[in-house]
Amino acid sequence: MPLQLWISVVELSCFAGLIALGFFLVLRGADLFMFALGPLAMFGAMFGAYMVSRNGWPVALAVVVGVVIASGLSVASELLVVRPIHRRTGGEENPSIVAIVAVLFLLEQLAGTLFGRRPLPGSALWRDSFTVGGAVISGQAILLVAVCLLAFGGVAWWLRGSATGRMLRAVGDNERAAAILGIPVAKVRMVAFAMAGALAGIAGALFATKGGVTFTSGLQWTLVGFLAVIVGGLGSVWAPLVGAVIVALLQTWTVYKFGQAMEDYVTFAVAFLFFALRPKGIFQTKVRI
Amino acid sequence: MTTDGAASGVRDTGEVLLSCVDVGKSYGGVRAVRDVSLEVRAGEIVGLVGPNGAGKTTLVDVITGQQQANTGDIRIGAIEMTGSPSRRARLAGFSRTFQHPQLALDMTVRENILIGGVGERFGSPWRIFGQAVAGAFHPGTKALDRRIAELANDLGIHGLHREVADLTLGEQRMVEVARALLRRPRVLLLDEPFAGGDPRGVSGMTNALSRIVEQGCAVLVVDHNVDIVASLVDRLVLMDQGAVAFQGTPAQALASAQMRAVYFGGTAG
Amino acid sequence: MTESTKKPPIQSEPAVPAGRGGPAALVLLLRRHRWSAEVVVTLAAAALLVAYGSGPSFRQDYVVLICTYGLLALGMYVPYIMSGSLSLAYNAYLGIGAYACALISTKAGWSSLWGVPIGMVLSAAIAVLLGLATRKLTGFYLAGVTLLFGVAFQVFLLDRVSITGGAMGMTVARPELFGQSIKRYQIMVVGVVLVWVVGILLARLRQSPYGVVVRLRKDVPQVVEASGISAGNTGIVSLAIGAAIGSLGGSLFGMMGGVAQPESFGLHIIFLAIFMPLLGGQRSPWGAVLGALIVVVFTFELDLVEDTGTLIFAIAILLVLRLAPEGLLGLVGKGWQRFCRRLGVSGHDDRGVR
Amino acid sequence: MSRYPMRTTAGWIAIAAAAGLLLSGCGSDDNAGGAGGDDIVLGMITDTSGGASAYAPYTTVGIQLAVDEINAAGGVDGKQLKVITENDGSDTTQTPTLTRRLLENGADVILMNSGSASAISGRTVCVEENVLCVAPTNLSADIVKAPGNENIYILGPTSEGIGESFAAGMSKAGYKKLAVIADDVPTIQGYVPALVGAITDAGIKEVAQEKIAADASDVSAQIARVKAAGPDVVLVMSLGGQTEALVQNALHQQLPDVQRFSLASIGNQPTTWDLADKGALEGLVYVGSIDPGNERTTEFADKLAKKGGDHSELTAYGVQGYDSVYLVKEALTKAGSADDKAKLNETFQQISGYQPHYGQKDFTLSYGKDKHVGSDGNCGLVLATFGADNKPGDPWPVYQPSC
Repeated sequence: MPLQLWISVVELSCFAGLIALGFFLVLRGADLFMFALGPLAMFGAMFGAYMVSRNGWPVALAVVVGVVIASGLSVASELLVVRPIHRRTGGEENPSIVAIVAVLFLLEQLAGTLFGRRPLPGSALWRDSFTVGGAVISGQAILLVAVCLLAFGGVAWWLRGSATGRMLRAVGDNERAAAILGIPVAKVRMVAFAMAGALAGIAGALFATKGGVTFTSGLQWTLVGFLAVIVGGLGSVWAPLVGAVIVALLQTWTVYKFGQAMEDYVTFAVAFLFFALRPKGIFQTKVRI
Repeated sequence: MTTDGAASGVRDTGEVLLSCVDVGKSYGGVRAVRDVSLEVRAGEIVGLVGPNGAGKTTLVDVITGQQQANTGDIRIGAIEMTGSPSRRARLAGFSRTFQHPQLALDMTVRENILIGGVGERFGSPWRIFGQAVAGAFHPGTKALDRRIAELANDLGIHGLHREVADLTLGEQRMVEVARALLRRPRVLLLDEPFAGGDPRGVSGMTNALSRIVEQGCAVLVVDHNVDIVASLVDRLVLMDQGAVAFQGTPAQALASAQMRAVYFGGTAG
Repeated sequence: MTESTKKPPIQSEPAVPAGRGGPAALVLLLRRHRWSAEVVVTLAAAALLVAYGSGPSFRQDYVVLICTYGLLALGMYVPYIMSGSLSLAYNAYLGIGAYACALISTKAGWSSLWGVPIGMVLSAAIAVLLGLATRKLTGFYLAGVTLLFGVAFQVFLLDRVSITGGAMGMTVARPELFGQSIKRYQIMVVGVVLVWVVGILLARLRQSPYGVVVRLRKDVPQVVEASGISAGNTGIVSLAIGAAIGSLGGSLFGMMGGVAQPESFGLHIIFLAIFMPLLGGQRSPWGAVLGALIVVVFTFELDLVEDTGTLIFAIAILLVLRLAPEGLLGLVGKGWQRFCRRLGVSGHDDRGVR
Repeated sequence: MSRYPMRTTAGWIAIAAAAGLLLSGCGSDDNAGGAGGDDIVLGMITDTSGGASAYAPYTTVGIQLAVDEINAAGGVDGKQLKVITENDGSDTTQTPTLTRRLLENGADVILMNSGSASAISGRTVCVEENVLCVAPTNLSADIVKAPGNENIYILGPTSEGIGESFAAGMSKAGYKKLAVIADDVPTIQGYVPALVGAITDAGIKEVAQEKIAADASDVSAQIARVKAAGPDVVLVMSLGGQTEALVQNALHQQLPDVQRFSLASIGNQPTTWDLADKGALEGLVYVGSIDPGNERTTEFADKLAKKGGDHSELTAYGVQGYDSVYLVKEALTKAGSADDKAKLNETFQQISGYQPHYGQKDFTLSYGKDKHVGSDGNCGLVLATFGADNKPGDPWPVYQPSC
């Protein structure tokens, strides 16, 4: 593969990795697949793009506010939708999925109504680009990689080193047991949602400069992150990133080798194979009791 | 409380319907069940007692096929059950209730009982499909409904069309018993049938049990409360730390040193 | 309040309370003949729908769209509402139904009606294969992988031009029966009848042993297993039934529109499929049909301010999930119970089976 | 029956309520149907939220301009024109229903101002109701392909015409190996075979054909494939916007020496120009329908500018919307009234030699029983180039389509 494609792989890996890290946190902290993270990333990015292009906000301000909004919406959906329904149904899975899908759908439609249904261009924080060996690397890509590594390192440190981080793992493993042990389950869940939302917001804002953002981008982004988690597993904080790299590599290579249409077939085939053969991903969690 | 297993001598002639021989189950290094052997004969009620953590639940799971034993041999009647999934146990004539009643709360009493009697109609994917097609045109539950009504009457269950959510815990346990009895099992396992029940529920359960055994069913009652069980069963099996600590009539058991050791600690006297 | 006063065991059916003859007697009568009442009332509703569709010709499309979405929602009813398997590949099943009719009429030259059974069998077969491969998955993972399948299916429609006609789709020939081509109005009537028949059959299915087993599978799968029934196989059969019903809806839609296009079978179909039964109410298949009716009204009538129809729909979904989890029929049911209580009779049927 | 209890206590009540709702809907619909009997009603399917919303508003402005003009001049036979609209969001499941609803609300003529797929989905209605339908901006010849084309017309030139013009131009410039990059939107994918077919028929070899997901954020893999195929000319087909910019930027970067062609969408969308990197569009040839030398076009542009407001920039979409109304007016005048829909369809087929406000000077539109594409030749097209400032500039000196 040409060097330019490797750069694309790195960018896509970091983006998918950040979304997947969000999934990882909510899965660990609340045992839920927060499918709405993609649309949250979209919402933050669309907000930023809209403010920059229509209202002339400085890019940095738009990005920061976008991230805050994504995080806030994530917490709001936990407080107003997911948790009440989770509680009412005694933690049954299907109602929670439907609630999250409803949030996903609402975010899409809300963004479409507020920011328009046409693609908006993302604005770069770092506009320079560099040519290395015939390939072009944008400053934004470097920023994305840096933020990605920082986020993974930070979350790994936080999970191991802080009290809340350790509680997060306990809650996801067994919410009832954690509650009995006196862990503030509601607070821990909220922290997980807030962090996941913020990660999604950052990912969306940084990645939107590549190809713009539409109100329907969110679902695609969710699926990319979902796949990364499926392939990587939940055994380690870094597992989603490994999964993301594999998925990005495979998708880019497939398009390079066979063209666009194959991408979705291969994507489905990978998910299918992993589910059939290795449903817990490459890095599996230890047995939970 | 003293109870003499008066009828036990007569019932010993019944054929062995449930037998466990040297059953063992361990998780990693922990041996939850160690070489347990027990048998229950037709027309006999056996109590399986022991404190929490004695291995009762694991043994029950192994017998019902929800977990697989590492060693030993389990038979229902003459049929070897070791390693079979739980639905095969049912087809061999084994029924059970659950420690925490497993009922769909938003469905009616009748519906929750009904499933106990239809297992053999759903034997293969094709038969399941056939049931779906048939069910859309004709309910085909006339005979079952009659039997459910009889059972409900016997067990004192009222209001078959109430939602299970509206029942007391005692009533819910009765619904589970009705479900387990609907297809006249050969072996019935009651998992903590008295936990959380009111006194009326206990007497109802006791009456129901005596009727069931009269019909030649083998019953295994699992409970940690020795007092209630002892008044009811022909034989007691006491488990402690995964192994059988004592077997005998309730009177023997209550008088035994093992029972005291297990329940009141080694130092108690 | 003690346990016993809160939940009195209801002993026997009270006679009509003295002095409240009229309405209470009517309630009792209705309750005793609930099944007949259901048949009569739904039949009347179907007749109304046909009457509505007999007006200006756009209403025929309108009614057929209600029927298409109605069948889609009914397709979700058995596997999802009753059995608890959240499989999302319903855009594929709908598409298979429509494309089967298109292919059989354009490539084989047969009447497009043949596409109906072929689509149903094909959809059911795919549902079984997907179900077998994902039988160990539940919840989020099943939802995710079936969603990916839905995406791949849409790409297939766009990409395999030689089979599917690509982006512009394929025409579906006007269906013919005994050499007579079937008119739009007739298709509409057939559509309404189909929804009614499927609705009635599912209402019966729900009460049958199969329905009981499937519904118990959702909450207490171990009981299903302990009763000698394979919970996994039961679930897969329900997926196949649902897929076949969805495909039927797709065929109806394709024959009415005369064309099968990829854009009609996008991911928005999946959202509709999940939400329609919840919106209407889960206790009855008619809830799914009601949900479909609401969706069509939302998309066509509720563009109050430009393009807000779907947004209002999305908000409505969240409100229903949050405030009225039993759906609209559930709300009506609650009102009914209150009405019955005021009359002094229980709204539930408490009689034991005699 | 009592053995068969339905727990859905109130199911049927709700159904009855819903039915009642429907019935009441009946009543209100009848009232809403009262479009004034004295007006001639143009029913327009448009798209303000879906894929075609990028260009449909421009067409709408053109249509409205023509309607206002005609009404100000006394209308058609003393009757005023009136436009009623329905938005299908490019959702083809809705198009037929909405088209019928327009008819129900009194539309005498249908204007299909949405995606090509919508026009195809809606055309069965045109035939069944025997009503005149015109799709002003759609290019796909599939829309008017027999059978089932009796009542629908497009202006053209079609995608085949564009293909022929490209083919002639590329041949003249001496290109041999063509690479095609198209986004996966149905409308665009529908154009691909017609366009590419015309070019390959001219003896130019297609060495690569790549698809781009409409919401793609990365096209490097496709560009790498194109590069590996070694084309000397690249044709980009998209609805414009971010996808087009992404591809043009990458091509400019990776294959700077290869000549690029593109569709009208990029020429008509100023927002896309800003998305492209500085100078990335320079030298790009696109097929447009605007010839700065056509007096009718400049006349139209002036009127549009005078009217002002959103979407009043000069685009081919606006002109085509404008012309479609005048075409309909001509048919109406000939038919004498809008009452006889079948006759209106016939008189539309008698239109001959209409001089539209787009294309080159000699370009005309004519229709007939078997001629549902108006263009009399390809001089409705203009090949133009982009300048270094990322803005459309001079006509392409190498070749211009002729009639």
